[in-house]
Amino acid sequence: MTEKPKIGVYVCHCGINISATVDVETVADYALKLPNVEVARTYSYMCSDPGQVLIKKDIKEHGLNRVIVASCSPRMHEPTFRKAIQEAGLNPYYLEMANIREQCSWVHQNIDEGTAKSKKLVAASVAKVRLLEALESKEVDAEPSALVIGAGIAGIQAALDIADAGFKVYLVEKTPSVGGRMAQLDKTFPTLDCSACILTPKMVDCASHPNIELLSYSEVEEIGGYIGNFEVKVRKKARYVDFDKCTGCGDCATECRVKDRFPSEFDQGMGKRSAIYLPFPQAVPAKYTIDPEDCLFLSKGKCGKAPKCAEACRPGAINFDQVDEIVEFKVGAVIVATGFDPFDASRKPEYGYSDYPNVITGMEMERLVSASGPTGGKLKIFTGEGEIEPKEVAFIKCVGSRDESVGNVYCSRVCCMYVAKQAHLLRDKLPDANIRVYYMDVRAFGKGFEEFYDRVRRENVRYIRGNPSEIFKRGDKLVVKVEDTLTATPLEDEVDLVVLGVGLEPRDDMRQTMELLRLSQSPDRFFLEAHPKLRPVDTATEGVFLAGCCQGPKDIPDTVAQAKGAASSAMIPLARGKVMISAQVATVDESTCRGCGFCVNICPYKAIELVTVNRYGHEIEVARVNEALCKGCGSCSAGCLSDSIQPKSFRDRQILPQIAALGVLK
Amino acid sequence: MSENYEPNIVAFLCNWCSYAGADLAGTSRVQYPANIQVIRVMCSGRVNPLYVMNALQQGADGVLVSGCHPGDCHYMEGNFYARRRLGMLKDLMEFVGVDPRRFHMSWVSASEGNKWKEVVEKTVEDAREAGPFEGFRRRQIDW
Amino acid sequence: MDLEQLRKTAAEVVARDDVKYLIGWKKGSYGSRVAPAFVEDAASVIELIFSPSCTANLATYLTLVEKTPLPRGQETDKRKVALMAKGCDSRAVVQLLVEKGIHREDVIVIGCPCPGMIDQSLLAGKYGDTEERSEVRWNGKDFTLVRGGDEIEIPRNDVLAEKCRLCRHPNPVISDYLIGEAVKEWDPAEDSGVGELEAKDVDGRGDYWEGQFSRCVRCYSCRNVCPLCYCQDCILDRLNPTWINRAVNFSENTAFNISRAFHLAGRCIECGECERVCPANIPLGKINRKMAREVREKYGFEPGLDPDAEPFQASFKPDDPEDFIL
Amino acid sequence: MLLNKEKWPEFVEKLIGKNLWAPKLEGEAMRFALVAEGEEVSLEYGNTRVPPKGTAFPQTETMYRFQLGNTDMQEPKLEEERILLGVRPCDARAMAIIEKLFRWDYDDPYFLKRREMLTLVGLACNDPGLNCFCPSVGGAPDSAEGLDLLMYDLGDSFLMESVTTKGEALLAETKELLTDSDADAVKTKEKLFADAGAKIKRTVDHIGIPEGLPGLWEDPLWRRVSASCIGCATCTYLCPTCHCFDIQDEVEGFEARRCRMWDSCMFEEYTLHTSGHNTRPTRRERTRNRINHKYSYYVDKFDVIACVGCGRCINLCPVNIDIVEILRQVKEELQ
Repeated sequence: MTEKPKIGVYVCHCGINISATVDVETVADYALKLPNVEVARTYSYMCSDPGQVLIKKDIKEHGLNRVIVASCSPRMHEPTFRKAIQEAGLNPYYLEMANIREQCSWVHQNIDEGTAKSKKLVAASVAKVRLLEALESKEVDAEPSALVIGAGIAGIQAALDIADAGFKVYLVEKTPSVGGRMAQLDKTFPTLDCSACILTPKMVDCASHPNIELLSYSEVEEIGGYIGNFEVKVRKKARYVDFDKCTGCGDCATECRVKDRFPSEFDQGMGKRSAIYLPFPQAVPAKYTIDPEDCLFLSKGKCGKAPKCAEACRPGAINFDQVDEIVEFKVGAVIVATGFDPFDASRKPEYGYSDYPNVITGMEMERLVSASGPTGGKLKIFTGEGEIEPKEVAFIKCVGSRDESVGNVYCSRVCCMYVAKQAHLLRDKLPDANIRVYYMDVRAFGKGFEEFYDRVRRENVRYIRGNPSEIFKRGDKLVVKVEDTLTATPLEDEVDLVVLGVGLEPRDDMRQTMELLRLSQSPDRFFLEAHPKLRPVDTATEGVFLAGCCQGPKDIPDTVAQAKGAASSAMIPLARGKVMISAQVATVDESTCRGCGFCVNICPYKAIELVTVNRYGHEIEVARVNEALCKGCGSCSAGCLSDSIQPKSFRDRQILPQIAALGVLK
Repeated sequence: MSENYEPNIVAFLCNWCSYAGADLAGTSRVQYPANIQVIRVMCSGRVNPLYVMNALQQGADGVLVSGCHPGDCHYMEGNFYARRRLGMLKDLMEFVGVDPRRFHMSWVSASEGNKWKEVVEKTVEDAREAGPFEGFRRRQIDW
Repeated sequence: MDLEQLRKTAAEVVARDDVKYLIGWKKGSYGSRVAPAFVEDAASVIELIFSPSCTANLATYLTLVEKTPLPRGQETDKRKVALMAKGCDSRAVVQLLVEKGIHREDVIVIGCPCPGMIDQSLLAGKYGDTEERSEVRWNGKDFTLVRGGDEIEIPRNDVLAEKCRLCRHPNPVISDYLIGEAVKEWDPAEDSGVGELEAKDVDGRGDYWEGQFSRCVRCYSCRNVCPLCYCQDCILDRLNPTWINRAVNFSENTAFNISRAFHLAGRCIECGECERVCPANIPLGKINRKMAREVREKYGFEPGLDPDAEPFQASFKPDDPEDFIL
Repeated sequence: MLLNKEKWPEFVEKLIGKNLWAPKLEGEAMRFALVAEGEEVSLEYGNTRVPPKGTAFPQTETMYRFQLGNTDMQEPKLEEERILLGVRPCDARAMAIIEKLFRWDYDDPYFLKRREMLTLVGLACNDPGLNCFCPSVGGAPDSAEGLDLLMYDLGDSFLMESVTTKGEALLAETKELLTDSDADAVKTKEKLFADAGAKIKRTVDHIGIPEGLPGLWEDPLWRRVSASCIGCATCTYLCPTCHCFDIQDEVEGFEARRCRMWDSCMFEEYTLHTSGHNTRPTRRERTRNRINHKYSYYVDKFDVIACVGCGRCINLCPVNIDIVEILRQVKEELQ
């Protein structure tokens, strides 16, 4: 039996924020005449301590069981007043707020209009609050482990932090080795540390950490469940090499019949690898992998008389019969650290990247200047006619960034500095070369950035403001056509080498990850964080966090910082061992549900399933909500033809009277 | 039509974008007509299209539903469902003789306080032009 | 239509242990009326007919099964139901499969390719009606009315049901048995009923529908006969919340009809039953067909054709039309 | 008295000011509606689609209004007197039949007040409909029961016979348009309506049915005849003797009214209890009830069959459930 509603209405002056354009006394007098309203008061600041005390006192003295606060937006103070009435012994969900400030007093100047509208908003709240129900928040156990997707520097760092805190981590990497983009870099700006030197120890750590289960050459296939209880399915792709037997000696690759025939992904295609390969010498795990498309035996079914790698492998690790393996486990939190793709320079055809071998990208430059790169760090440039050591070098910045024509309006944040760094490295290697950088702006905002930029300029690297319009060939030179916009001089600059400072783009395969975890994209197409300021590592999916460039372009320190942030956020449910699930979830009236499954189809969280129940001896299917997964959006409800699924606190029977009050009352 | 007819508008706003956008309009002291009264729902996907019909039946002269821009939905897809459902409803209502100026739908993000004002002005103006709703209002029938 | 084949197939089907009964048509109680037949044994198949009078969509009986409480220990009857289905009826079956109203293994579809059905009220209006039984037959191009000793030739378009004039799927889209051969599809006529209304201005349409909906007596025959209105508890009957008051007046009737039409948008398979059964002659088909056309043209979706389709009302496309959004 | 058809428009004109309701063509069907102009009245009809019972027993009727949280009630003002012109004898008989119920254990003020204010002017049937069977259930194409005045269409003129004082008063008011009837007219009338009765082909033999029905409670015939029922209210809402109603509170904002409206025993929720138990859980029980109520319970209580043989339920049943056929089967089972 539900008790008769006894409503208290509290109209806030908010100083003069409300009372200047709303006659709050009139509103309170009006409210007192509405059905079931026992008390109606005004107060200068309802959210203040005395204001709250006023409400609590009335709850006790008048036996109120419903409270309406007519004040600011519920987005502002709903939690405050929920807490207040809870302290007075009421269920916190017996509260309704009438937004008479943001959506009334602040936007209307006429006091009659403001007062009339406030009355209606209060009446609508009365109509609804009478029918609200008490709700209880529930807690469920959380699995004390985490999944980290992507083992670049962000994933590695997040995994190490969580593992160090004592929780189990599943670190899943798509490629055969951890390390990601950072492993490809030569030096890092602005400090010029050797990228490999600072990264490799961490790579080794995450492979050897007792709390980390490294799943390299693996992909996440499916994630179900919810915060605290994600159910994960990972596909470990077949390496065709027995992981335990392989010693990483490399005899197989040396003997491979198609030795060094295939472009090395790690060297941006500038170096070559065999069909069986280790991506790079410091790869972790140091286990060889056969590329099934390149391998003669796997792709054609025949490799001479017998595959030579198998003959060469003394431990007998080669296993052509290996198949993909599915690993399943549960985790309490997920960190997405899937990184980025460098901008594909061929999408700016005017720069001739696809046409001229001496137009290269910044990533290629990284491999070229690296001592472990395809040229051993020597700057040998193939011009089409022959190999030269460039004398005239041009860098072009903002290629694929801040460029609406390719759909990327954002700044990639790292290009200014990596171009400066590469100019500096080039200057070291080619003391006599003429180096210039074409730029739109130089954004040297980070710690030590401006100083580094100054230093590079002092090293006789010329910065010319202009955005080249075209690159073409003239004789054995490349011509960069550009206007120096500071002097308004058109230039046709003849160079030997053009380095395109390509920006960062969301990964090609990010849609897969989005669908796995039901993440959203921001307008720049990177993953959307829950709040740009206050929840930058959270996502709208609870228990899923973002780290690194998958959320937006970042340099290494920012990436590491965000990874550590994500790790610490992810550890909250793991450390608590419990997660709170929302009370405002959908609920099904099984007696009217017709089991059509519309809601199952609609729910973006897979929170609803059809279950078979026994209705007086008949087996029927009805929908059932997993309250832990439900976010209470209510899309299911609006799509339910029999009105059987309803979000608590936003039920049709609570909203329809609100509509009536707003429509009918004058 | 009465000289001083003021249309009565009921609006359904999603909590995350449009309601926040309307709040922002308030914080920015943007001024707009007082004819509009908002019912907050968590997502535009929550808006049962029959609410629109119900609001007209119960005395509204115009109805507005507003949600996040496509792709921005806090619940990922709710606004897509809302768009399909309410698009259908609009066609249906128009076919049975409800002036299309009485129902609008908009995308207003949390940062679009000014767009909210424009949307309100357009909704109120259209409802004003359409005049008091005399279709199937409940009040007119033998109460 | 080969009645021999129909009855032979029916006898075979109902004789099966796993079949509860077959739903088909039999002669009605007067004139050229037909009535639904529930055939439980092979002996009764003799009453089955398939004629131009079989306008009704029997698929509605698939979901009209009443599940009263069973005594403890008693098992539910899980046997299959066989159904005679024309093109439109079979679309209802498909849509029910999509919506899990029925399961494929629970129904046997006896497909009846349909050359077009008559509208009984047109027939009675133009050719009179009798208390004694008569029969309408297909005669190739047109119809023949056999009444008393007379055979009256009736031009097809004189009495062809509107839904059949507009039909795009006369052949069953799903079937386990097909009786006779598929019929040749005809070009659907232009939907002048909808077109004329669209040509009016919005107030003109409002006046038109006010005239129609005012007459509604809320007998709910349109809802009950609809194969896709199969909710256990219709929201229009609901009191908490009350979507629609029980009062019968223009306001509530309009709300009822809008709700009904909206719930059928993207689901209606245009069998025309709602309009056929309406005792107030409200042209409900116009609304349903209008919505069906919008769904087809704007959203590229046609219900009741693919059992694996996602339900229209429970799905979306990122590029759904949004020209109406401010 | 005789009314020459040339004077018919004048006759109608005279009544128009008196809240005159008559059959009007609405869409494809006839329905009783307020007459504003004489030409709207049409007597070219078998029967109206919806019976005129609603004039005394409206489909929706406000009992009183109130405010939420307040015990004050306001009752609506009663409607004014009205004349119903062109009522078919079966429908008039039905009014008399249901009046028995509304006068039964207590006088229902709503029905009786409205009924009192009605003047029913009947029109005897020259040309009964296909599924009419009034003579089988105690009526006739020219039955005067329940009417205040009965008109017989004799071709060029109407023969007007008053039945009650209300009818007499009406004749008195229009006497300048009328002429005295003669023996010829009466003869023509008798001949015409004997012929009309003979046109009726459908019959029900109800002898033994009221007493016999209870014995057929569990008879398989009920499942058979109800199998195709879709559970709509066409048969009951369009029935001139069905008189069930439901009472509802309708709330809008904070205002409310208590009202009663037609209900139908063919609806599932008609006998649904709050507990979830339903005493008539399937269409079998509901169909059985409909027949029993008309042909047994009502006879038991009021000594009259609550069916006037108007044929509406047969004509309009979406699935050809035919009460004549059901009663034939009942009879068969009884023998």
